[in-house]
Amino acid sequence: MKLWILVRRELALAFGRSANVALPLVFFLSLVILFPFGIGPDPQTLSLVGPAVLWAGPLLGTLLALDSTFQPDVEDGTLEVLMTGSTPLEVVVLGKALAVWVGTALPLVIVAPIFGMMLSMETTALTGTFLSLLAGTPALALFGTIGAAVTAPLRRSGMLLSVIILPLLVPTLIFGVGAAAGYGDAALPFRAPFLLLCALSLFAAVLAPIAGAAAIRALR
Amino acid sequence: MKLWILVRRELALAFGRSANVALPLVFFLSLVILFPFGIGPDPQTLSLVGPAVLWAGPLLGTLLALDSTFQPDVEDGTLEVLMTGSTPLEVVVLGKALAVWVGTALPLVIVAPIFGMMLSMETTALTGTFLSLLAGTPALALFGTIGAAVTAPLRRSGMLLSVIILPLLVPTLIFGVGAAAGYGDAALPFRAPFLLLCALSLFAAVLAPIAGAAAIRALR
Amino acid sequence: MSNWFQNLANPTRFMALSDKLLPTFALLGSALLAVGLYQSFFVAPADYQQGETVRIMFIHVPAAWIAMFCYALMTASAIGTLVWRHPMADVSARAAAPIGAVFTALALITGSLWGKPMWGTWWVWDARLTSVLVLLIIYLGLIALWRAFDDPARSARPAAIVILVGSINLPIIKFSVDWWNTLHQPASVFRMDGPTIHPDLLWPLMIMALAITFIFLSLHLLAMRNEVLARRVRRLEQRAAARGPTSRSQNDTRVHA
Amino acid sequence: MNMTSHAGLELRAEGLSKSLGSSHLFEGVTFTVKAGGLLVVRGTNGSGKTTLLRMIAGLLDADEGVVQFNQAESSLKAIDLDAAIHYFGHHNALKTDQSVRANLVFWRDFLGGTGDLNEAATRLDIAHLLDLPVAALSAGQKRRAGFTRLLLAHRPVWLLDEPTSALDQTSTGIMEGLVSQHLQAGGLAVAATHLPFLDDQATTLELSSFSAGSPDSDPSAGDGW
Amino acid sequence: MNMTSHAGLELRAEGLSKSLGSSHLFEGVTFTVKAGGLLVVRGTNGSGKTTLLRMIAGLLDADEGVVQFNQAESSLKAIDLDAAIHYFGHHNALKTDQSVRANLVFWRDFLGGTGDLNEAATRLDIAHLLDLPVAALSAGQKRRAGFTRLLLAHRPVWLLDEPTSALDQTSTGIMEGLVSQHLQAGGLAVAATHLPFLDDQATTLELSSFSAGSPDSDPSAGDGW
Ligand code: HEM
Ligand SMILES: Nc1ncnc2c1ncn2[C@@H]1O[C@H](COP(=O)(O)OP(=O)(O)OP(=O)(O)O)[C@@H](O)[C@H]1O
Ligand SMILES: Nc1ncnc2c1ncn2[C@@H]1O[C@H](COP(=O)(O)OP(=O)(O)OP(=O)(O)O)[C@@H](O)[C@H]1O
Ligand SMILES: [Mg+2]
Ligand SMILES: [Mg+2]
Repeated sequence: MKLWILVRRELALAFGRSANVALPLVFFLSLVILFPFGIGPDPQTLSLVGPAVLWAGPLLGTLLALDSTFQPDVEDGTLEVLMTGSTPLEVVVLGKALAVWVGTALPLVIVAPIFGMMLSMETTALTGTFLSLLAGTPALALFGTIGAAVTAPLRRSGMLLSVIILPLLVPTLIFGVGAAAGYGDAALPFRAPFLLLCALSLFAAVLAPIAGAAAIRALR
Repeated sequence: MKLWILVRRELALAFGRSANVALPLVFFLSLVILFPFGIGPDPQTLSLVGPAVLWAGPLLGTLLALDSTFQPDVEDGTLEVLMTGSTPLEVVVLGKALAVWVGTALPLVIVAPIFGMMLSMETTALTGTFLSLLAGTPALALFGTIGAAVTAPLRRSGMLLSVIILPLLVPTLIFGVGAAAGYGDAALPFRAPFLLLCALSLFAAVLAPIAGAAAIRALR
Repeated sequence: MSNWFQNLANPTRFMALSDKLLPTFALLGSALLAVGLYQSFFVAPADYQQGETVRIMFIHVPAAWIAMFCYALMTASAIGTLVWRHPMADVSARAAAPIGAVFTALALITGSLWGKPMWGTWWVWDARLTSVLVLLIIYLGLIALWRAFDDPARSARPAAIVILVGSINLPIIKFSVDWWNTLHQPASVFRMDGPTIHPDLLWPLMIMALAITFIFLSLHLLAMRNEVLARRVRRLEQRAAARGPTSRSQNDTRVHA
Repeated sequence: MNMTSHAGLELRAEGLSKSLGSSHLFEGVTFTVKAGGLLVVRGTNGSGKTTLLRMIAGLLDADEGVVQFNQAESSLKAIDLDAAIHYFGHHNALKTDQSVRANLVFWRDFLGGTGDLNEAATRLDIAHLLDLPVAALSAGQKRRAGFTRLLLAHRPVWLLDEPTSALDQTSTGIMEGLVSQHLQAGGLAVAATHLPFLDDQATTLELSSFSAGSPDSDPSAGDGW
Repeated sequence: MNMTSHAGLELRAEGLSKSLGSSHLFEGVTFTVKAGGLLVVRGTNGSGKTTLLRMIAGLLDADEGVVQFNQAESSLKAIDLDAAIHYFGHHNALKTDQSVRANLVFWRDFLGGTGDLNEAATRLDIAHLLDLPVAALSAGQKRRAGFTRLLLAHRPVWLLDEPTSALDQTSTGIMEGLVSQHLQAGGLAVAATHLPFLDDQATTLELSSFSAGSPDSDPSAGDGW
């Protein structure tokens, strides 16, 4: 219940006072549009890069959102109140991660198939990418939240962030596009990378609250 | 001279802050991982999309840094002092843009050839892409700074900022990839798009300070 | 002329003037539309190459023109905002954006409906098509920008700056077919050496274009009137809130219900 | 959590010491605040008032010493720290782009409070500002809006860091009244401030008098560092 | 810009009015501050003190009225606003992750000042804090560090928004002394505050007495809104 209160607040902050829900859609559109300009209009090539492009959207969106996950709370005193409240910090961290996922990644995942079609992707490829995104983006948001929690208080932490996030992100991305490519392609595996992706997200859901809360407690 | 003071300070801040330098690199690397794993290892296709990916990295990565170009200054009172100072706001905006370019875009351009090799690109293609990036990324940073100035008073504006900036960056991308493809390819032009790219960057260097300063003045 | 401009610049006089203009425009628009639609669907001949699908043109082309015209209008308004700083210029631009977005979407939809029989695909990443899509993004981005500020007075100039900078996309749309070799038709109506389109098709097209222009103008006036009223309501609400601080006590339950 | 359950509440600090970086802030700070009591911490800028409050709130660990919350009747069981404290720091914990109302509703719900928002806002004279974004408020109005949180969820212990900074005289009086009421209802409070604050009811802790001499000159002594 | 060149400086405000959103803050605010003069703006929270200072600084446009800086000898030529003002607002304009020194060096260079950093820091008693990141400073120390900027580059007009908030008594005295010196050197200052501030030298502007009645009820009157 506290979780829900937190998530709702984070979402309200993320969407701003005007509650612009269409924004993720336009964001993704403006991102997808770049690739035909760069790669050229050939549908064959475009459909090949489709899964990667569809993964790039939620990835960029998540990274954009992470920047304002903990840092503002440190600055405006919110974190102090969150820490002296009766709600476990694990719940707070989970709430932040959930909000990043629901508010940023999920809308992008939902509209991804539309943009896949514009990139001439076929139905099987679309389905595969969609499923892999659904399974993998929670891991992006959760791992990202760990990074945000660890680096929020320490201000001089440029490289620290990449050192923390990268090793966690890379397997997610690899299994993600791997599963996307494998769906409906007899020569490539789908089940294995997909299950690994799910496992990563589950693992992240356990790890992130614990690690994130520990990082914040370390502020003391 | 004031410009240099500003740029130096912005760079010091950027390298101290977690998000500005590290996140764009993380994102760029992620893109470079996504594409080979998404497309498959075929060097032919990979090198085809290479220039586009190398352009997408700096282009999108810069967005991650732009988010915190003006907004912190609004919050901590720095902008008030900048605005009451004797230095024209145009210089301030140009300084911010320069710092974004030097602190974020340039490092991405520098690592681009390395990432290009991971995408099986050949030396001529690498050189062409590198040159086009060098000529074109200033335009990215400058147009981006306009967007940042316009959204300065807004919090968590990452997505909105992207939506506003990305359409403005389309011409830069077209000429950039065009020049990259034309280098070392007898059938395609290099000079024309490359010069256009330089022209765009120059034009942006004139436009961005004026437009950005106007946006900041509009805060009154 | 300057008097007319001053009239427009004052909201009250704008309301009075638009009150008279609006019915005229709306009537003209609907009458022309009736004629135009009749002409396009029953009088104009089917194309010997394209068959009946050519009739999509009578919607598609005017919609595409208006999509660009609307942005041009917003650009003019943006200059008004930046130079004369008059709120009515912002009202004009802000009212135009959603209408422009709708016409752009219309051009895209009719275009891709036409594209399926003509090119065999709904969508290609052709320069013109993509630049129209970019125009749509600009419209949507501007709408989002306006909505992100809670005080219209604060969003006016930032939006105007984005409009102006974004206007470089207009020539790109217009000339993309000439600059890049693409699938899309090059200009056949507005070109230096006169129209190349058959007069039997040209006439209905021009009537439709005129009709849709008037409909656009009516919509724009209507939206501007709405915007003026909305800002007045906003002011009244704020004043009421300032006078009766406790009058909102019931609202609390609504928020956390 | 019910008010009356804290009837015999007591906050005890014993031998608190803290160094930050090179500065040895204070040593051996010991005090007890009973239910209904107010401790006003005074001291020059940088003497460690904020540091002390954060230590009491559990936001910072002491180098030495302990902080305890006891129920006087059964001092065996330390009170659950989690739901005992309101920390009102230098920052107001308000999101500037949200309305005052949205901020306060969030805090009330998150802290599990049941206070009446409109009543609380009226008490602090911000009822007419509830629907403004916090960014539009003046400095003093922000401070009052931040303080409203304390009335929305009940906590027996109030830790106030310069609560009346930026406030005009009327508002200062209002806030003093609210703290006074809190004390009468069996709560307790610790406030750090440079301004007069309920001076008739308060016990004063002069932090400067606990300042340690120069830090140990032999770094290898003591804990081995 | 040289100190003596402002000998006959004068700041004049005439008929300043401002509404923000629904609140009609003040109307017809008129005053003149001559070289060597200090105007202390007083008023309840939200009465518009900050708004007024921002208007003088050119950070906000007035609805009506004008602000002018004149050189008394040749009042024909308004002074270049750009290099005339130090605005010291509620925020300290310090980047928390940089050291105090880095912050101050930046401001000195950016504002084209020639002040001696160590001397200025010593005057505000923050010399020992110069190499700490601003984040480590206490509230009062931050305020003093922010104020140091004013000593590093000369500006004839100081606009101070609650300059002594968060300061202890000693520091308040120090800051009053510095402002006093600035006035003696031919500068002028406008300060908004709730606390006593150089009350013997200051002229007081009670902002609440300029508050307008209730705003117009007919929105279509006047400017048409
Ligand atoms: C989604 C797809 C399409 C888009 C976004 C689009 C966009 C546009 C635009 C912006 C114009 C106005 C150009 C100007 O005035 O210079 C235009 C005109 C026109 N379009 Fe399309 N179009 C699309 C598909 C098509 C298709 C499939 C056809 C038929 C083959 C077509 C035929 C025309 C014709 C004949 C004109 C008039 C050209 C002139 O006279 O200037 N369009 N379209
Ligand atoms: N890393 C560090 N190295 C040296 N000194 C430090 C470090 N971090 C904090 N300090 C010092 O610790 C003290 C913290 O004081 P604190 O914020 O508790 O003061 P305060 O009594 O609340 O002051 P104020 O009245 O100004 O709010 C300051 O003197 C600060 O300079
Ligand atoms: N959009 C708005 N709608 C209504 N009122 C507004 C709006 N924006 C600002 N205000 C009001 O304008 C006033 C701004 O006051 P200002 O910050 O100048 O006060 P101040 O005298 O400096 O107060 P303090 O002593 O608290 O610093 C506040 O009363 C605020 O509520
Ligand atoms: Mg303190
Ligand atoms: Mg104020």
